[in-house]
Amino acid sequence: MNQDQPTCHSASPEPSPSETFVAFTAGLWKQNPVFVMVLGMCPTLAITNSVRNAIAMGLATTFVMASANAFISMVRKLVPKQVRIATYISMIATSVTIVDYLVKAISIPVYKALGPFIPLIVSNCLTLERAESYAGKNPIGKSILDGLGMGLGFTFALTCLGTVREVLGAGTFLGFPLFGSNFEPWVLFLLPPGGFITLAMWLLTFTLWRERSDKRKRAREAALEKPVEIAS
Amino acid sequence: MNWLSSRSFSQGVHVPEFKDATCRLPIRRLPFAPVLIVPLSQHTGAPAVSIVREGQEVVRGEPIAKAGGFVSVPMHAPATGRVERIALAPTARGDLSPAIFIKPYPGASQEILYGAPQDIEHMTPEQIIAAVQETGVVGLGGAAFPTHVKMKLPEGKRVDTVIVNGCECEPYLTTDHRVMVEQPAEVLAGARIAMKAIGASRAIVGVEDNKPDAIDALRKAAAPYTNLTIQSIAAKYPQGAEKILIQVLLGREVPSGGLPSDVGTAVFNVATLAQIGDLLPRHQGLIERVVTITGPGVAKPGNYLAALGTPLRWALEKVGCNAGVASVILGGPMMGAAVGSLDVPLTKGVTGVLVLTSREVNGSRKIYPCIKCAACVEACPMHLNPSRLGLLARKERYEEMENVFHLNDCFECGSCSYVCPANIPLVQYFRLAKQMNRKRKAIA
Amino acid sequence: MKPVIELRTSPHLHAPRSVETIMRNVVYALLPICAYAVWLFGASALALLVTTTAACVATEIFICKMSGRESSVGDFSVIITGLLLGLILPPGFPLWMAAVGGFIAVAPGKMLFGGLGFNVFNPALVARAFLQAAFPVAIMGYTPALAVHRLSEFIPTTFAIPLIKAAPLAGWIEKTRVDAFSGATPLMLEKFDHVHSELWPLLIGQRAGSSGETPALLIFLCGAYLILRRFMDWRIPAAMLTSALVSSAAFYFSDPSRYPNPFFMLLSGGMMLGAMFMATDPVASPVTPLGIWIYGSLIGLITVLIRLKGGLAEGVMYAILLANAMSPLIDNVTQPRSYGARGKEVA
Amino acid sequence: MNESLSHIFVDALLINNFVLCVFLGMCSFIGLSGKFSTAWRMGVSVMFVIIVSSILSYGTNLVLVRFHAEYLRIITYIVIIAATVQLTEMFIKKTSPALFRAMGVYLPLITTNCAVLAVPLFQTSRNYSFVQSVVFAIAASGGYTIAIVTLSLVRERVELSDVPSLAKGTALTLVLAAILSMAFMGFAGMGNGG
Amino acid sequence: MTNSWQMIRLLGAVSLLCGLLIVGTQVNTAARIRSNQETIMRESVARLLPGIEKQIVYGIQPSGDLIILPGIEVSGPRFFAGYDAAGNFLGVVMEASERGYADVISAMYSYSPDTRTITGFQVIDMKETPGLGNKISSDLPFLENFKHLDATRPIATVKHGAKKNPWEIDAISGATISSRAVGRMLQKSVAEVAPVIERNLDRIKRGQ
Ligand SMILES: Cc1cc2nc3c(=O)[nH]c(=O)nc-3n(C[C@H](O)[C@H](O)[C@H](O)COP(=O)(O)O)c2cc1C
Ligand SMILES: Cc1cc2nc3c(=O)[nH]c(=O)nc-3n(C[C@H](O)[C@H](O)[C@H](O)COP(=O)(O)O)c2cc1C
Ligand SMILES: Cc1cc2nc3c(=O)[nH]c(=O)nc-3n(C[C@H](O)[C@H](O)[C@H](O)COP(=O)(O)O)c2cc1C
Ligand SMILES: Cc1cc2nc3c(=O)[nH]c(=O)nc-3n(C[C@H](O)[C@H](O)[C@H](O)CO)c2cc1C
Ligand code: SF4
Ligand code: SF4
Ligand code: SF4
Ligand code: SF4
Ligand code: FES
Repeated sequence: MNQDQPTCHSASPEPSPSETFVAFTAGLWKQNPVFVMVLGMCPTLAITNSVRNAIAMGLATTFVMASANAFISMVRKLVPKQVRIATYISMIATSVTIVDYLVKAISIPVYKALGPFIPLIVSNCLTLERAESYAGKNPIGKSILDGLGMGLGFTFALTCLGTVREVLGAGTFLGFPLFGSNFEPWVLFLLPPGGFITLAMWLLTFTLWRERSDKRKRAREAALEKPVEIAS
Repeated sequence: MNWLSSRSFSQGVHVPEFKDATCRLPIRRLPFAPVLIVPLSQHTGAPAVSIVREGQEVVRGEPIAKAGGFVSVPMHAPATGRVERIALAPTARGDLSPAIFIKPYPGASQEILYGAPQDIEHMTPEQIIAAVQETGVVGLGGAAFPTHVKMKLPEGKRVDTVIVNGCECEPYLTTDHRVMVEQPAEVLAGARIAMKAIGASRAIVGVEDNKPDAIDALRKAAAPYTNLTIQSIAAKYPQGAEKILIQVLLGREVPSGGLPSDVGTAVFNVATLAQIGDLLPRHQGLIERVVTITGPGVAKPGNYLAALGTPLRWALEKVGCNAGVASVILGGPMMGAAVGSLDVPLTKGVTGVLVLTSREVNGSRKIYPCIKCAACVEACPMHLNPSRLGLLARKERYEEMENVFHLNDCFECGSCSYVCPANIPLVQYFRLAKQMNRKRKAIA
Repeated sequence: MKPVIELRTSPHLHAPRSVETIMRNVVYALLPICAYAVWLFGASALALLVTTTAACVATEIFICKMSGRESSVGDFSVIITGLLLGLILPPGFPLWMAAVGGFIAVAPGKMLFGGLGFNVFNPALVARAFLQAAFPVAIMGYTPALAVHRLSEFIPTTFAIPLIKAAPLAGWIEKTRVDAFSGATPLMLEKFDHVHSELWPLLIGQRAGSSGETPALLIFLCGAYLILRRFMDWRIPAAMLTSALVSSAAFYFSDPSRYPNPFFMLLSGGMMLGAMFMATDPVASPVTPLGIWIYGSLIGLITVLIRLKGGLAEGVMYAILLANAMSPLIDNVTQPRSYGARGKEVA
Repeated sequence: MNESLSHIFVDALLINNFVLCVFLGMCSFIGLSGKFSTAWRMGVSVMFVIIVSSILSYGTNLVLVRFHAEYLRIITYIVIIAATVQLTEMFIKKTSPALFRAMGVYLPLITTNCAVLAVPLFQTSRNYSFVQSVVFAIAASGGYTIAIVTLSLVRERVELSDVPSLAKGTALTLVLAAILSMAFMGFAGMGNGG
Repeated sequence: MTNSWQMIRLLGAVSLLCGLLIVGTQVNTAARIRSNQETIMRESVARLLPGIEKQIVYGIQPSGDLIILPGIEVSGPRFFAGYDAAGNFLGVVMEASERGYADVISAMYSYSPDTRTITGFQVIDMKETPGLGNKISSDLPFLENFKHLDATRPIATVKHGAKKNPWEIDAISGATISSRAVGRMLQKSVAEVAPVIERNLDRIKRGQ
């Protein structure tokens, strides 16, 4: 992949080897693929009009990422530079095909609900991004953890969106009615614009939250600095 | 209103004229001020070079400075008197520039003793151009560009038509109007001199139809000449801008960044030609000009023949200023600049002095964001998009303004600012943008 | 004489009109329509107009305060938004939903972009599109004009409890004793049941519809006032109505049994209100002369296509929003050729 | 379904617009719509790659079906797309360096654009004929281009406004996309109403 | 040279690995997937024809003749015939689809050749608007239409509350377009398939 591409959402510095745990947690929160890196937008918007589908999609993606990361990490030392992307893509496509069949075998209704978005995990930029920037450089254990972490972070984000959309749009959560049958649903949230709006709201919330915590952190640092100044 | 036969252009604005206060008053002479301040740079181009010493006596019409190059003109003494000093004097732009201070002798006859008749019929175009330079005449329409430079065509250019600009589309001003009414013969004589110098075969005088007496006077004077046409055109601002006038009269469009000579024409203001027609046969220098002094703040508005160098404060005292003067503007209300000091002199380029009271100036208008009403786009005579230019200027995207939206074609006529309901200071933005672009280019 | 001199830059003259004047006059032009709407549809229409306007104004004040800006309510534009939003909703629309709409119009529809002049889309229509997608059933609950108890009684849906489904309208409509009212607007009747409407009731607004969209003649006259006083660009309604007329005439003459009379197209639905007051929102329309014609024609054409070929009975709102979205493009490709430009054009 | 070509066209272009209604190619729609110059180049590149890879996938699918190897669809389609992108890149680089400088950066991004993979997948699952597939590819990629170009111009206009700092960035882009997508709801049911 | 040879070998190995994995999955899940699909179909049919114990899938050939299909994977013009435990013919279940408001609606419905009525209706797949169009699968009054829908006359959809005749469908208010689509799909499908069934009714009743 081209290094100077316009939307290079490259991740923050790699976690150091001693912090294997970080490989897992980063994706959940600090480098959340949806809220922070803004990757994998298509399923995020398309498959979140119910919590059930959101979770299913998230787990399918998690599986692909963990297994693709595992394959790639295994062969990373053998693959010459020229065919790196081709190899990665084949491996991801393999994982996806496997998931495709597995979901079909588990539940046809879920498979129908996810529509074309399972095969499309192949071209989900998140998958390739992690393959390139993490699994291609790290040992297998950590790569799997990274895939799992990122995948679960993705699942978490999808669930966040799915919850808002399902609760407001249908008045239910995971299919259970929350407000009784007289609730007036806001159909909009189940429709395409609702996807955009919900994601915008979540991003705004995150920006607000981050700004607040930044401010608090700065305040704390300032408070810490003062006594040092006095001492010197 | 014979709107069928009247020519005009498609954009522009109809601005209230305010010309009634002065347009019927004959030109009167303003007395000499105790001190006349003659700046060495009253024109576009290189400043003139002083040829007098402090304390020297000068006679009215005597050259006191010589041209500082080809794009420059000499200066002549506006009055008989003594050169008091040569020092820095404030200018209308707000900075200081060297000027010759002359103290007129109160008792002198003030006769013009300089000059000798010359036979224009037998002069070559080169001789005429040289003679025009010696008169010190520059564009009296406001730009003060040396007239002889305009007459000297670049290699390979040909001009077939001289256009005489008698539009005077700025509100309040009636200088050109009075000149046309009172000196039609001089205007036409000047036009014929210009034709000869340039080698043009005809001249068209464009006059807006709100000056029927001027049209009559010129038509009468032009009767003997077949190659002089007086064309009445429907009044609209800014018809007097030369690019627009050329389009209205000839249907030709001066290319962006080009000159009138690119489309075979040259444009002269009526007052400029009247001075040439008057001074050239006598080989004299330009020492005074007609200035409209008007506005709600003036007690005796009118057109005054003022010696060049008359300080503004003195001129205003002579015409009487009402209380509550808030702003004094050199030129018309649409393009003129407010002055910061009343000590600046009236120079060759000053067409009028407009005095506004606090009633016009105050109640300063609230600025709203652009509501994209398109009024400015409808108004811009250059077919620019002032709305977009204004938005870009707010974001300091000056380069884009120049490269994509033709900023440099804007001649700052103010039509857009005039109509803008959001009161956005568009022209001010555009001036700033041009300045920033020049600065950026100078650094690069 | 020592005058205090003020240094200002040219031009020193200014045309008398300001943004505030324009907006205030648009409000004046809307008031007769509002009054007529109240007469046609009664107390509920009044409550609706008050609610939308109050919600819009309150949202604007709130956001100005939050962001520490000077309140911009004084420019009257938000009142136009509020009144128009009320006029384009069905008279019995639940007030709580209308309030949500007022918030949507001003918060994401206008202030998010920086307030007056910066929004890309017509705020009132953004709100209506939101409401139509969020509450498609409620927004199709039309009631007849001139119902008997309209001035003394509210339409029951008006006071629906927030977040709770509104009661059905059928009972109330029966009580109003308007003969054979089916709960459908003339456009719906035409489209879904092929029932044609008379033109005269359309002209004077005695039909079902959004509270302020029905009196085509009155709307035209109010718009004409703004046009004559040059507060509004006549070219947009001219282009929009002409293109709607021409394109629907093309359909009509291809198959008169299937497609409605072109004049029906002009007088029904929100065509007149859209043409006179909503497509003309200067903020969301192009500024170039050619662009304005293209923009207006595009709205007329899309409206007719949606009405005759689409799944919905009415298309003015979507047509205007789509044209709003296209207006930056239209503006860019129709930059006027500047005086003296040599073939070089704006990219 | 034996859908008519015009219906396939209008459906993929407007009614079920790939970007605004089906949510495909979202990352580039959000990430590359900041500038018109970028957006239309991306749009043209995507159109080209989608049309070529749709044709190639149609042929490949015939072979896969013939040998009952449908399980290789995903992997072959993505390889076709990656190869098309690679070849296009090499071809442009050779024939027009100027065009390559303008378009070069966008080409690699297309491989990870869901919209590109979706076209062959959809045409297969809907059993489109060859002509139907091509029309579908043109309309779907045209719909992508319309959406990204429109959004880019709207965003360029919003650049000139005083957007509150809090709302700047992706959230604002999403709100614009939401309004666009609401406006596109007007096309719903086009061609089969009344 | 050796370099590219190595590369080719590597790519070959990768492809082999991928291929093996995919084929492995496919082989292991195929049976499961088929049985899943069959279950779904069978459940749908059972819901439309209560009491069904045995079903036969008939394919309609271009000539108009019937053949018995081996299973549900074979698509194309077809219908299901259902029988109770005693082997008595219960009716047929047919598939139909039509463009609705948002996209194609596909559905199954049961038909009784003896009375020439439609006796049940079930949506299989649709993308209609939640809360409006998607009521065609859940709205009880609407589904009531299909308990006894006369198919001897052209089926017509009428506005909500305007149903007067047994061959009319009372539309869902606010979702007229989706309701119409249902009417159209039934009308088209009955017109196409009913004559074929009629001609072969004896054979179907016998279950051959
Ligand atoms: C640098 C410069 C060079 C010019 N050269 C010529 C010239 O060669 N011939 C000419 O007719 N006018 C020339 N002009 C004058 C312009 O055409 C124009 O008349 C002058 O700028 C005043 O016009 P305005 O009052 O409309 O601004 C020149 C002006 C400038 C600033
Ligand atoms: C907006 C604008 C308005 C102008 N109006 C007049 C006018 O009314 N009368 C006039 O003589 N010159 C007017 N000018 C200046 C002319 O463009 C031109 O410079 C002048 O006629 C040339 O004659 P001069 O060099 O003899 O002054 C105007 C220029 C501009 C940019
Ligand atoms: C957002 C939205 C979604 C809609 N979805 C459907 C739908 O899924 N099915 C349908 O028949 N009508 C739908 N409609 C409404 C139709 O366009 C049309 O207005 C309605 O079918 C008319 O029915 P009525 O005459 O019973 O009121 C929708 C309208 C909107 C605004
Ligand atoms: C002629 C005219 C029409 C207008 N139409 C609308 C409108 O349809 N919707 C709206 O919200 N504001 C309208 N406004 C008010 C104002 O332009 C609008 O609130 C801005 O879009 C806010 O930036 C209109 C203003 C004028 C002058
Ligand atoms: S793989 Fe990710 S980090 Fe690397 S260049 Fe591509 S987008 Fe940037
Ligand atoms: S000042 Fe410039 S932009 Fe404005 S109207 Fe005049 S020429 Fe056009
Ligand atoms: S006149 Fe003023 S408000 Fe109107 S478009 Fe121009 S700049 Fe904007
Ligand atoms: S698809 Fe991935 S690589 Fe392409 S623009 Fe989106 S984030 Fe970037
Ligand atoms: S997930 Fe579809 S383009 Fe990124």
